Amino acid sequence: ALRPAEARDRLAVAAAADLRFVLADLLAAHPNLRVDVSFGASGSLVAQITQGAPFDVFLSADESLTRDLVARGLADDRARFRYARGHLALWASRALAVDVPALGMRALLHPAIRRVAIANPRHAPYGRAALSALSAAHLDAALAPKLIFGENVAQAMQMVQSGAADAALVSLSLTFAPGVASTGQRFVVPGALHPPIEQGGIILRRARDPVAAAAFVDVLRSPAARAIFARHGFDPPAP
Amino acid sequence: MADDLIVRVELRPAHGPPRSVELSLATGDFPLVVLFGPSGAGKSTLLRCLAGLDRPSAGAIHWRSCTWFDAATWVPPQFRDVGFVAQHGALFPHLDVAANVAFGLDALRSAERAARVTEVLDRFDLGALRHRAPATLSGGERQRVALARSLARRPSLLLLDEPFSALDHPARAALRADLRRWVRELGLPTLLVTHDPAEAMAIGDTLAVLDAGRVRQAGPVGEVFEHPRDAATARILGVDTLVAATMLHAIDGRGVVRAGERDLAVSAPDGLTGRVLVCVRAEDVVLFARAPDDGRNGAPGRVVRIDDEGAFTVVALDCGYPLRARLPRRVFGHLGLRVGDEAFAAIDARAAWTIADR
Amino acid sequence: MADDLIVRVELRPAHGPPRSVELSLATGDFPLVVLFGPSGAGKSTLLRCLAGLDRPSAGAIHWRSCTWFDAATWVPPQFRDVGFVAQHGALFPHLDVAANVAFGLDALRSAERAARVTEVLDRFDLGALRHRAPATLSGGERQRVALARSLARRPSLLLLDEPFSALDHPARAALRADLRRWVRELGLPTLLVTHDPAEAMAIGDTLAVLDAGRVRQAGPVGEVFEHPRDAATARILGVDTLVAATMLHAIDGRGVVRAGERDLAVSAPDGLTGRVLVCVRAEDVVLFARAPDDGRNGAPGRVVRIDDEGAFTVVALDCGYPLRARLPRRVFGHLGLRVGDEAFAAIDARAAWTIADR
Amino acid sequence: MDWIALALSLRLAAVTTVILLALALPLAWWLTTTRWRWRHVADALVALPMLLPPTVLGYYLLLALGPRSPVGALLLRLTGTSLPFTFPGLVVGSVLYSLPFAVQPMRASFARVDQELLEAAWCLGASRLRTFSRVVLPLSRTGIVAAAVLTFVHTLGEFGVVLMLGGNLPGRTRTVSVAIYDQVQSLDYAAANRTAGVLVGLSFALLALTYRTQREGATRWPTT
Amino acid sequence: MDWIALALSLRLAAVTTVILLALALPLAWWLTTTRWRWRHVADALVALPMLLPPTVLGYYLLLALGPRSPVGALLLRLTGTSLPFTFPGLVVGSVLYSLPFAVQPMRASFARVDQELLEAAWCLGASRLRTFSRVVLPLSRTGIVAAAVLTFVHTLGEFGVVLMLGGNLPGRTRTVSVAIYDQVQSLDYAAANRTAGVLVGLSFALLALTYRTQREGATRWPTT
Ligand SMILES: Nc1ncnc2c1ncn2[C@@H]1O[C@H](COP(=O)(O)OP(=O)(O)OP(=O)(O)O)[C@@H](O)[C@H]1O
Ligand SMILES: Nc1ncnc2c1ncn2[C@@H]1O[C@H](COP(=O)(O)OP(=O)(O)OP(=O)(O)O)[C@@H](O)[C@H]1O
Ligand SMILES: [Mg+2]
Ligand SMILES: [Mg+2]
Repeated sequence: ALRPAEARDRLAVAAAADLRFVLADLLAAHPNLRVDVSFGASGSLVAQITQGAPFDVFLSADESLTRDLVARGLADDRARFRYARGHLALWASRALAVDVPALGMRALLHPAIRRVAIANPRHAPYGRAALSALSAAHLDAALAPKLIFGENVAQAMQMVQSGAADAALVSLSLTFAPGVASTGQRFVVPGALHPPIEQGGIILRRARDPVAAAAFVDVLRSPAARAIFARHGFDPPAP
Repeated sequence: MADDLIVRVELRPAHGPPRSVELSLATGDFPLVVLFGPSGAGKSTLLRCLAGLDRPSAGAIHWRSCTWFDAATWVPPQFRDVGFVAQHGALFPHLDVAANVAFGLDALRSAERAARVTEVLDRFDLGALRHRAPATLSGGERQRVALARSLARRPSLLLLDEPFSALDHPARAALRADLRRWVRELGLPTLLVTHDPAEAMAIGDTLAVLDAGRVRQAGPVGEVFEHPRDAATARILGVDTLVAATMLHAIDGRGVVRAGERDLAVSAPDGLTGRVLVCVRAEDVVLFARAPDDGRNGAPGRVVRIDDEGAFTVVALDCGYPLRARLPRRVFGHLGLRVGDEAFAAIDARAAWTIADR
Repeated sequence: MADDLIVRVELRPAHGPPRSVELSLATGDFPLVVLFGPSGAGKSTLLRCLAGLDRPSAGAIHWRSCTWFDAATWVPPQFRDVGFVAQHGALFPHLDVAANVAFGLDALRSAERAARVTEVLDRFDLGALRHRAPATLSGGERQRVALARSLARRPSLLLLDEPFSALDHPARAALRADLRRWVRELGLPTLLVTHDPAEAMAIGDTLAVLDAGRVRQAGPVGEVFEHPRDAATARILGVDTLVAATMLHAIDGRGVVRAGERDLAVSAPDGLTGRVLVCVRAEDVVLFARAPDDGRNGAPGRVVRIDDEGAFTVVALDCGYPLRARLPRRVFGHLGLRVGDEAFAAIDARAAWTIADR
Repeated sequence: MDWIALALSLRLAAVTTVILLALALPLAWWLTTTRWRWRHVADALVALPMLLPPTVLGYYLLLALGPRSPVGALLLRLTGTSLPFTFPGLVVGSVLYSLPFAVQPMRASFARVDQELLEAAWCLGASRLRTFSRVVLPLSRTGIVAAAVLTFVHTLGEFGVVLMLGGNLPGRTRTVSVAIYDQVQSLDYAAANRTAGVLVGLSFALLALTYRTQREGATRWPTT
Repeated sequence: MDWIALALSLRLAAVTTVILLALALPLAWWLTTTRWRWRHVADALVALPMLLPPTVLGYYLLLALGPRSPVGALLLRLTGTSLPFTFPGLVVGSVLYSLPFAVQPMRASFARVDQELLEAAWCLGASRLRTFSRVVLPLSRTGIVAAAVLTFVHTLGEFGVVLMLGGNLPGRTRTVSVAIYDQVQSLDYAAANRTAGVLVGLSFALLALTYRTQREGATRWPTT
């Protein structure tokens, strides 16, 4: 168990909710990293950082938010970095009588799929990507009545898992999550259908131990980490 | 005479000791039966059981041809057709006087209902208060409305639990007289609880003296007041003095007892012998400064204490036994008696009722 | 004689009409002053203003050397050192009898406090109930505890608002006698509200008759009861009959009036002439079946109505004017009178007080 | 300012309030009068939605109403639609979530109705229903108004349940509280402030007005 | 099952309850006795936290207490720390959030104290403080216990405020309701069910026990 006094010497990382599983693996692979991760919605995390939340590093799902923090003077532009590129995946329940991997995006038109969950495009990058992909595939008009919006990709996934929705457009990484992978059918949405989802992070100006923070970022961007990211459905970041 | 009302119930409340109440009354006892008894005698319990507001644990309640309660039966208050008026009237504060009176009349058609309300309000002198809210009424007016409300339904039995106790004396006397008139006019069987003897006398046909849940004595009001059957009843009925005495001889309703060191003429039921108690009401004792020389029945004694009671003065005497006399203040003034003086207490033999001393 | 207590206040409540109350009392009026008056006279208002529980809008209250209220002053109840006992006693339900009595004694040291509590409980015969919760007490016991609690602090003024009205008659009489004893022993100035004339007579030194917020008449209890100053006061004090008459001549406190068609000897204040009212209490009227031949003062009349009132019978007569007589039931029985019979109402001239008819 | 969301919230609050009044009246009266020995358990159950994290409540509601649960499956079979992500679904969630806010003020005012008045009504032959509707209800008016206003305002402010159960569909399930959350998430703080201002102002005005009309006499305390 | 989060929640609930009892007692008594003409406004203000979306409340609390606000800046200057993302910050948020749950049951039971008893105390020379502590408080025991339990349980279940103001820091601001949310977000439903089960069970047991000891007489209704 962690005592508060100890906790203060550790690196505090605020991370977008979609990094849960990959970061758990990463930290397990690097037991020497003294890191505490707080997961949250990226927007909430930015609000909290703005109000002085004691985070050293912020890992966003959406690179644009790191620029926002720079604009607010909370970090240096040079402290920004990219650590992965996300993929969008179409996910549907295994029980559904639709062959999703075969049909690809057109599976969404199937009458058995009555509700499609995506993350809220107003603030979630995968939500925006999902909308782009739908319109690139010329499915937007047909699917508009079927769409429902989760707060984030995890909630979109929950909607499928609870049966309340039939399919979801989520991050590929989420479809590899423990306990999820075997419950549904997956189709990786071609990257061409949406702008790249560059996952960016930033070392905050208030970091107490910038050296440790930089070391953590190095680990995050190391080849070993890339392998772990790859296993979770992430591509290496654009340079 | 057939029994009209039979109550024999037991209550075992969740809190407090179990208690039981018994009463039976015949047709001839009505219309107005007064239940009289000390605090805690079970008078309210009896009325509430009759109204269906308290549910006994065991026993039975029969009213005329109906069984309201027994091991297999329970008639809820809604179906008993009784009128019940509690101490404070319990008027509905959100309804005006007319609506309160109309509350129980929803079975009538609207025109009939309006007519009935008007009739009852007039009868109870409440016409002018028709649209007043209960909160704006005086205590006496509220009681009148409560009575009007329960009578408007023409219930088959009227239950009144100390309906006048919230009123002051003049208001009480007036409402009492009115009630007596209404009940007679309507021929409505009524049970009225009181612990004021004057009220019992003024209003009742039959008096039932209740003590610890049992009827000690019941009968025509005057009869019961004048001839209590035992010492406890006599005390409950407000007999001031009970003189322990020995019956010397009794015949034809009259007798002579030895009380203290003197003989006293009394009235007595035939066949009474041995140790007896003589009941004397303080009002029936006439005081003289000197014993009159006409050989008047009574006893000499010494004034022990004098108490003012408004228009009356109460004089405590020691005649070898304690005796109290209550006489008009004015009459007492003429006697010029003071504590310690000798006096003679004249007692009418017909006013000295005798009961066995067990 | 200096005024001990001066109250002259006006209340303008948020709801309801404004009202005002006035009263002043001198040292000699105490210890026990009875406030007597009809419902709504302002008796409770007066006591609550004195206790500091109601705050007047204007006026002044002075008690001995203190000003409790005027335009510039307001002494909250905590600092007035009065004892106040309301109708139902208001015992603290979460404290036992001893703790209730000790509540006002926190200024004393603990040993002293214990001693005081024991002393007061003993004086009030409550020693055995020391550890009982209020909920388990009878009405009379509660009232005793409430009195004990307010007396334990030895207040400088005791205010009692109908302290016995929740009790039945015997309990009332007993507690009344006790209270009278305690108050005298302690020499404690006390204001007691009642609307029972018997209670006023039995307990008071001074009687103040309050009506519509004003004192109509104040003085020694007997004096006020016997000599009401005007018709309204007489009615408030329970005079049964007020006969309109013409004063023929009056001298030395005695007079003769013409009432109906006959002359009547009366007592009267000197200098009274013209149209008068004769006050006759029903208790002071002696009935005869035939007029006695000793030329007794009084009037012949016809029996109009007979009412039972417990130990008494009330006879309404028509003597050219209505007259009521209240006589012991037994005495009435011997007369054998019925409605419609002729009778003679003897009136002692000393009991017939005369007031001007304005 | 998201007027569509506000309109939806107002509609949701209105529908919920109407339904809850109908549900809570008998429930509150039952809780007030029952002598059932497990009454305290029922009381605790009613209070629970007020005390649990709303997102937890929303999550379990989503499970309970989803097509995989027996209830959800039955509903789907009977009506052809499933409740989550629909306005009726939100109504169900809100009704459950705001239940204690409707029941508790009613209970408090029901308990204050004088027993003597009920007895008087019975002795005047009034049935239970008549006694309830003609005596208990009118005498509990302030409590019922308070219940309605609390329910309405609480439903206006509802967030967790709506977020979980609603699916954030503009004009259908996107209420004003979700809109505020979205605006904060999109870092559009100015819009969030405006929307929150309208919501808080509306709630506050409704409450203050209600309490104003309900001014019962304050306990008196000696003046100095 | 996240025992650290549960321990933290229990500690937070306990501290909040103690502070709120101290704050709410005088506030509730003031609201009960004041004749201030804007009393209804004060009443509405006290009720508001119960009715607003907790995340909205949390967001604005975050703004109000953060180092950029005047209050937060002052605090920072005086104490050297700022409240958000600390346990004391959570306590401040919880106190505000649970205020109505403490005040309202107290008010209800204060209002039930018989005016006559207060008057009797004054006439026995008791000061206002003594009257309050020796008469009002003991007679309002059930209301105060109810207030404490509702506050405690409500704080246990607190989510929105904690999430915004606390920042989900394990061992420091990560309470059990946030933990459940996290578990749901991680799609670890089994863990979420376990944690929620413990939370609901605990809350329910506390409530049921309280209501059980408080069984006041049910309103009587004619038996059939
Ligand atoms: N709800 C109750 N639970 C237990 N005991 C009760 C209850 N109500 C009354 N009692 C007891 O039952 C007995 C009879 O009470 P009841 O009220 O019938 O007396 P009462 O004759 O009406 O007296 P009072 O003249 O004082 O009104 C008393 O000993 C009383 O203490
Ligand atoms: N709180 C109040 N607000 C307005 N008017 C009141 C209030 N209390 C009493 N009154 C009125 O003031 C007058 C005097 O009332 P008060 O209670 O002093 O009479 P009382 O002499 O004590 O009568 P009772 O013998 O019936 O107790 C009455 O007309 C009454 O209606
Ligand atoms: Mg009784
Ligand atoms: Mg009064």
